[in-house]
Amino acid sequence: MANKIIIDEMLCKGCALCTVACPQSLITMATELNKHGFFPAVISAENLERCSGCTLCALVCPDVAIKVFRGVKVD
Amino acid sequence: MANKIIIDEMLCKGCALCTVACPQSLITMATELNKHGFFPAVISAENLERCSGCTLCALVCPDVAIKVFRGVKVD
Amino acid sequence: MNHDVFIAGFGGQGVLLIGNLLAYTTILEGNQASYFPAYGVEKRGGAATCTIVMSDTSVGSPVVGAPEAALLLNPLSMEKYYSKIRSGGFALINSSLIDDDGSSRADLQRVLIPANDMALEIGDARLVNMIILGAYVEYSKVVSVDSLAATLKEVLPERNHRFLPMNHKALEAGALFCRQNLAKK
Amino acid sequence: MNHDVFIAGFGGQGVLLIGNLLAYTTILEGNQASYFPAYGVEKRGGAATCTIVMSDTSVGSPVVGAPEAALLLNPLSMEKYYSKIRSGGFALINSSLIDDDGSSRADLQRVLIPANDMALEIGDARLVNMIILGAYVEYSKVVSVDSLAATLKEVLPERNHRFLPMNHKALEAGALFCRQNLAKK
Amino acid sequence: MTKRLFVKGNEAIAMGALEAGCRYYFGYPITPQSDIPEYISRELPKLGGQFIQAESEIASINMLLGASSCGARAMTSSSSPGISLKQEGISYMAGSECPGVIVNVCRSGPGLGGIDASQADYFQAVKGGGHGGYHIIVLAPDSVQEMYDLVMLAFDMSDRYRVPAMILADAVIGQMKEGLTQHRYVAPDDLAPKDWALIGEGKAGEQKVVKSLYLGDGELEAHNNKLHAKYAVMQEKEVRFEAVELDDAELVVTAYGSTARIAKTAVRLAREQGLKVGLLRPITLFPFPNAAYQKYASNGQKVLCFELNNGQMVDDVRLAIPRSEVAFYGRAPGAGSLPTPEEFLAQICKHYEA
Amino acid sequence: MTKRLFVKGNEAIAMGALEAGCRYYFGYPITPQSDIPEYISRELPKLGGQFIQAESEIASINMLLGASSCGARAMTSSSSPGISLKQEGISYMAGSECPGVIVNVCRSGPGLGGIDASQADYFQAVKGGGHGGYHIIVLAPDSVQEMYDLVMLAFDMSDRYRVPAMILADAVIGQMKEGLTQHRYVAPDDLAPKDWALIGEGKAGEQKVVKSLYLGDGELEAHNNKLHAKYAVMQEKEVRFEAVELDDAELVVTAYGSTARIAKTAVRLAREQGLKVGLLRPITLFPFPNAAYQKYASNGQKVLCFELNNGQMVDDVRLAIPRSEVAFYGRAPGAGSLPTPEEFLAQICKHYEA
Amino acid sequence: MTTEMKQVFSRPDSLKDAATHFCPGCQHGTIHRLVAEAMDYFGIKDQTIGVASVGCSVFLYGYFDIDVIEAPHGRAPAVATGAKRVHPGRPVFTYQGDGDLAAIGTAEIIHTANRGELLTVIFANNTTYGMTGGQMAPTSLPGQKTSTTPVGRNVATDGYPIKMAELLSGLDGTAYSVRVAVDTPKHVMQAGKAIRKAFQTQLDGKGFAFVEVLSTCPTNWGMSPVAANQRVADEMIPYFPLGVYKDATA
Amino acid sequence: MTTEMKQVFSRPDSLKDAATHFCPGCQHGTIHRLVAEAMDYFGIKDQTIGVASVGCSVFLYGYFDIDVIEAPHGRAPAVATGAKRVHPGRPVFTYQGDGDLAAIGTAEIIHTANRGELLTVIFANNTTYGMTGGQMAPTSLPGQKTSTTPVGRNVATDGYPIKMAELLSGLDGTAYSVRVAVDTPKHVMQAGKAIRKAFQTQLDGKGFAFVEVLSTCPTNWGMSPVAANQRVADEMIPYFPLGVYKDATA
Ligand SMILES: Cc1ncc(C[n+]2csc(CCOP(=O)(O)OP(=O)(O)O)c2C)c(N)n1
Ligand SMILES: Cc1ncc(C[n+]2csc(CCOP(=O)(O)OP(=O)(O)O)c2C)c(N)n1
Ligand code: SF4
Ligand code: SF4
Ligand code: SF4
Ligand code: SF4
Ligand code: SF4
Ligand code: SF4
Ligand SMILES: [Mg+2]
Ligand SMILES: [Mg+2]
Repeated sequence: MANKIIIDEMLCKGCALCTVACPQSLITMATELNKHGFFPAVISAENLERCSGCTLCALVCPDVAIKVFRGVKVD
Repeated sequence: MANKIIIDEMLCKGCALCTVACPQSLITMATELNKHGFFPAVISAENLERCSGCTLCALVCPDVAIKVFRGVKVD
Repeated sequence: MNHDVFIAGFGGQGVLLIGNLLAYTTILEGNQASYFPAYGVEKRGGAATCTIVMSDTSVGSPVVGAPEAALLLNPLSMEKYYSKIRSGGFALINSSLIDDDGSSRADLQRVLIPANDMALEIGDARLVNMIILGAYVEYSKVVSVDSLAATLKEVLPERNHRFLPMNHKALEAGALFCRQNLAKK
Repeated sequence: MNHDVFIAGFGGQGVLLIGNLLAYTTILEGNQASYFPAYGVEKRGGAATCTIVMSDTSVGSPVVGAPEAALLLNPLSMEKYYSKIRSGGFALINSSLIDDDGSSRADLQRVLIPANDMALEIGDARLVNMIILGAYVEYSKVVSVDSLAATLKEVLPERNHRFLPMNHKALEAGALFCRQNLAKK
Repeated sequence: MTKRLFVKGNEAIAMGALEAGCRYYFGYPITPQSDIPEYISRELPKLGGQFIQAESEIASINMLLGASSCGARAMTSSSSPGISLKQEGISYMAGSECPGVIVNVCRSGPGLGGIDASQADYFQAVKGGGHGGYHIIVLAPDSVQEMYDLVMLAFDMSDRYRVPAMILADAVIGQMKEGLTQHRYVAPDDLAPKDWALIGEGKAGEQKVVKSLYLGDGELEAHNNKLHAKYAVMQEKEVRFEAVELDDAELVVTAYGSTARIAKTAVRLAREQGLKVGLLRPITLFPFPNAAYQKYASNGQKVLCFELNNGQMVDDVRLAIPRSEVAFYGRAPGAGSLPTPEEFLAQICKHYEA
Repeated sequence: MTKRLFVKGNEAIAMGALEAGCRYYFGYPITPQSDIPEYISRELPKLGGQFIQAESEIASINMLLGASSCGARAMTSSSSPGISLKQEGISYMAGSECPGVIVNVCRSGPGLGGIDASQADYFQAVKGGGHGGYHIIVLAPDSVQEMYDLVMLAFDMSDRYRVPAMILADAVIGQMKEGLTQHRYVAPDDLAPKDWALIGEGKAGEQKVVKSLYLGDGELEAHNNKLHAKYAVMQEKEVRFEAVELDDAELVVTAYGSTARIAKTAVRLAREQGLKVGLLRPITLFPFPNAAYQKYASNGQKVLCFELNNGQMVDDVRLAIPRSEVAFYGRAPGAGSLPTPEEFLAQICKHYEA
Repeated sequence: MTTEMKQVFSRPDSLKDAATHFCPGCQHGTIHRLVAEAMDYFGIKDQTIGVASVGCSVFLYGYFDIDVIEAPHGRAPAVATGAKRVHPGRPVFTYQGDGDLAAIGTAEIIHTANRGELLTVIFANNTTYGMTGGQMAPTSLPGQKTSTTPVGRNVATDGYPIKMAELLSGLDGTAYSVRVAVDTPKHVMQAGKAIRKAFQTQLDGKGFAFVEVLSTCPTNWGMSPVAANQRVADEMIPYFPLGVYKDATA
Repeated sequence: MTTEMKQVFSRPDSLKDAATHFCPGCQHGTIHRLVAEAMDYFGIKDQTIGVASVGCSVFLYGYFDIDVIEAPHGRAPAVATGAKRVHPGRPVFTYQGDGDLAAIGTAEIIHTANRGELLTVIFANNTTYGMTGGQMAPTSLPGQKTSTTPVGRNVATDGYPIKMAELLSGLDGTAYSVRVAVDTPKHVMQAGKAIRKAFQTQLDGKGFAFVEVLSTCPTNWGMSPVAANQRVADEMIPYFPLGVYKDATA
């Protein structure tokens, strides 16, 4: 069941705290500046696959730039 | 050997704290107002005889109105 | 009607009390009055003075340079303030405590009143201030002894009403003494 | 001699540094100069602007309403300040980042300089500001490129002196570019 | 409540404030105004209000800022040194357009000085002792009755303009007792509801913010111009003064507060001597009664300004009537330095002849 | 030390103070003056002096009172809101005849306002923002060089008269950089030894007391009159101003500090247009250069006063020359509201024609 | 059988949908979020009054969707006292920095706590004056280099870092005093709980509630956000131990 | 063999030969004497700088034969700090009342102690504002009637009596913090020792020294001096326990 995070590039200031917080180190920093002149955090498609939705990254994000979703079974 | 205290009537404000402090209750309050309009503390001649010179009265006097003397043998 | 009086004594002589009583009574009689106390950093002991200004129109200055009348209750007040009294004015001197008979000024009406002795006669040393006040209103006629007594009744708490008669007596004694001694001259 | 120049870019482009360098060099050459930075509550990020006023007699106002010259390093500065330049004045536009060629104003001398590209050519993206400054002094002649380089040597700590040659190169590249492009017209 | 009472000026302020609906008081003891907190600590709880003896004058003024921001009628009082400490807070209130009443029962300074009456805080009150070039409403009672009446006016003006209001009294007016006729407070019907304030049980939709910080380009300038526009309106509509025998006066005496009381007797005495002398007594020190001076003292009259300081209000008088001859007589405040009617009369005669 | 430096106005103040022998500094951070404590915290220890970052502006001014009472040259600095908090302390220093230098690098208010340059604290500085009707010396530098020079003068004047001295600057003069020529401080030889102060290793016989409390009859009045007598002497001897092209000027522009700098360019531009315009720049705001205005602006000249506020110094100009026509043009301070030379020039032309 | 996405972490309602002016990695942002989550938790967003102090957190009104009063530097507790006395029914909190609360505001915080005012105080301790450019704060650590302690804080002349959570716990009016950090997810969760409890304490009328949150100032510390965050664990927590210093709410 | 008289109790040198303005039984007088005795003991009368606060003890210079600076209300510790930094070689003490030190002067005393300034602070705690006529002080006891707490101090709204000796002992800069009384000869002797030690602490450069002395205000308590003295034992000491709260001088 797929979990995921969405990083709002416009809110991200590139502090990298989330990269440290992620137990699986799934988050990395972009090499392109965003409109505000920051290198935002990004998560690759394959890393996203492995995201457990644990929210640890979001918890430490000072700019509330990360949304976390968890896949739940419904039948 | 005689000990004694001298109460400075001009400094005394008649608070009576010394009367309480004296272990032998040797000090009393005058019935005549002094120049400042207070009833000063006094010690009678006979009471003075019994003064031990313990300085307790002087210690509690807020107005430093009491001097204490002790008789010391010299030969 | 425009009157002003300066009252001075030492703390405990009830100077401020009669000042209040005089001013308030004046007001209750429908006139204007101001009461201005002198107060010190130490709100205790020492000298007590106040100025009362009374008028049937309106009170201007609550302070007066040369008072029309002065009630002097102790020697210190006599020393400090006697000279300040307006020429042609009135001085009430508590001769029980003040030796100076004020003869240095011929330009004043003077009454030497042995207030402390009179008070003891009436039966309470604390009545000195009432005797003085009675004497003053007899001189100034600004209010009557009876209305002073009435005010006293109003301001005194019930439990102290037993003192009223004595106070009334003191006011009248003061008034009487003043009448006689003013008459003399 | 009376000159003023307004420099604007975003933090990190070294705007304040060349402002300081220009003013200080002017002073070292025996003239007067004032340097006035705009600063915000947040002392960080965002836009960076400063005004330098130079004179051989005395500097009056350190602030200028319509600057004689403006060095615009990023698009935002172009938007905000291009219109403010004094008619007949001079605009240096960093065409590497700014698309607008400023043709909207015929009353100005304009030089479009691809400062970022030139900087990379010389070998360090951070040289943009030096290229711009070189171009400006070429235009204004207020100080020489060499004395700018000399000042730089004085203010830079020893350990950074290895960067001096590159900076000097950048200043000259800017000057050269400006000379050629002013000549064109 | 028509019976005449006999009370201290300080008590009259407290009574007037409570009658005007003041339900929050924050203060710190200081002579000669401590009767105010003492009276209010007795009476306000009975009315369900809150009395706080704060840890300092600074805390008091800031509690006032907080309470007023919530739409309540609130007051603080102090005397000169304490008022100096409130200057930052007053500036914040002015900048935040936060109403509120501040009482200064002046004592003599500078520094610790003494506890006698003084008028040496005039500049501080009317020019703005705090930073930023704001103004506050300043009312100067000269009797116990006015202490009662003007504190009500202060609340109304302060709420109307969202400008803090100060009662500028002194030890004479605060400590003296006179007759007082109480009367019910009636709110002026032009007072708008305080929809700018943090009222009620929560924000109804839009957010309420009380602040003085303006960082956007031009915002603070516009804000300041708005404040000064309000001052101009007050100058139009709110000026109050007392005119005593001015119509035929050749010498116009001017004074406020306690010195005005002394001057009144001096003027009466001068009239008794047949001198054409009158008194112009500003009741609002800010806004200042410029027009009144122009009316009564710019056609050849001489002006004589009395103050219990080394010369402050006299500047505003001179600015109001630059072409008139304005003389000044003052006493520096302090123990034993209260001027007398006789003293003022002598000055009147001197300048009348001259 | 003749080499020309290129420094911030704030740094120049710090350098000038240390050169003048200031060895004790007490301050609290606030924009736009924090460069001053930052510079001094670096340099003063090297000179064996003491730098204290106090817990507040109030603690700072009182540490200054303590240090100055001991005969030392000491300084504090802040900006508008912080200066408001110092008013009680300044009043105490004035009342205690305690010298000392206070720097106000003004920012815009009221309240928190903003951090841009402002001249809206003029009244507070020159009229006495604290209680008690005292005055302090107020010097208004208009360049980085003057920041350095005037702080030395401030120490000398303050010591000479035992009157606190304030440097009234603003964010423009404090934040701008210019050339600075340092020079050795030379103490004026008329400075008396501070035998009133708690100097040395103990009291030599008689007791030294620094206080502002005067309770005896007439004492405080006499003390206040003594203070005002000193102010009169300063008015005689210490006034400083700059006159730019005033001799033939028909329009006299007047401004101080940062607005004077802007006005200088405007006046130059006006002269280039052939207008007979000059500038009168007060350097001492207290004592105020009344005589200069009478000399240059009371014979038919028009006066135009520029300020970065809604009108304050203009009052003193009008009081100095009541019969002259004095116009005012000001901008309320705030972000993006700094006037430009072009703007002032337009006003000059307008009033020149009129 | 399908799986659907459920959002498990989202922006709290009480927080406006706006980017902050805080520097990258500044934990004022984290603390703001936790305060907003507490207001969401109790559903008091529309009742709550926030009192902003002067510091980098001065723009409270820009980020929280609540009524706000802006207090002079250090005086937020006094302003909040005035507001709370007028509206005893509305939750009131102050948000203050260490310069604001532990230096100029010392008298106000101590007496407000001592009066047991029903307030919640959020204290962001970042060991420096952030807004004014990194001067020494009362909480700066021994030896810490700041713009006014160029060679490091010298306790002999500059004094010792003040421990507010401990100091205030000594006052009878304080019902709850705690110190937390937001450097790790675990600490963030604990901090969230503490802030909730501090509001609960007020809502229950138990007394004055104080939460000291250790926070970073990467800009003025001259560190990367990650390094700054590490400093919290390595230097701050050892000097400012986390924990509950007083809990009289039971 | 004869006997001759030796004076065993006399007026200390450091005290001027003047009657005080204090009310009858006011223990400011006793405390003044003890401070004078301490200066005599160390022979520092000619070096010492006294900083007077605003309260009934404002006339320090009238009673002590030493140099004096008069500080604004509550600011004596800041004034003393300025003086001490200029004259590190001179003993400096402040003498402050409870309104002065524990209310308006809270920030100054706390930060002065926290800086470990080499000062001696004498704190006369008489649970009221004596000079201004008996208003509530931060130290007024629960239920105590004062002119601003007509029905008695209500801790719920007026807060709790502050215990300064305890509070200051929590600061690292404080070397010595003690509470004494002068209601009995024994306590007077102990108080004398404590004040001496507080000066010793300064002279030895050990740090900040604080002596809280429980004192009477018969006038504003509306009691006879003897009854007031009794209140110290019956009500004050139980709430403000005597003793040494910190001694880091060893
Ligand atoms: C009376 C006053 N003094 C000083 C200042 C300047 N000032 C603004 S914010 C601040 C302190 C900021 O530090 P802190 O409270 O720790 O908040 P932070 O920015 O670190 O979050 C100061 C001193 C002011 N605005 N008002
Ligand atoms: C700024 C300021 N606020 C208030 C006062 C008024 N005031 C004088 S003494 C005093 C307090 C006296 O109480 P305390 O400090 O306990 O000394 P005590 O008289 O009881 O010995 C106050 C509030 C003042 N002088 N200055
Ligand atoms: S939710 Fe957990 S696993 Fe997924 S990115 Fe964030 S921290 Fe890593
Ligand atoms: S923590 Fe937030 S702001 Fe920092 S990098 Fe990650 S997403 Fe961006
Ligand atoms: S010295 Fe001792 S015995 Fe003598 S009177 Fe005093 S207390 Fe009594
Ligand atoms: S204690 Fe002193 S002042 Fe009091 S009565 Fe005895 S002698 Fe007099
Ligand atoms: S300066 Fe420090 S506290 Fe302020 S926003 Fe930046 S990082 Fe945060
Ligand atoms: S009022 Fe109280 S404290 Fe002051 S002198 Fe009198 S008894 Fe002592
Ligand atoms: Mg901080
Ligand atoms: Mg006390």
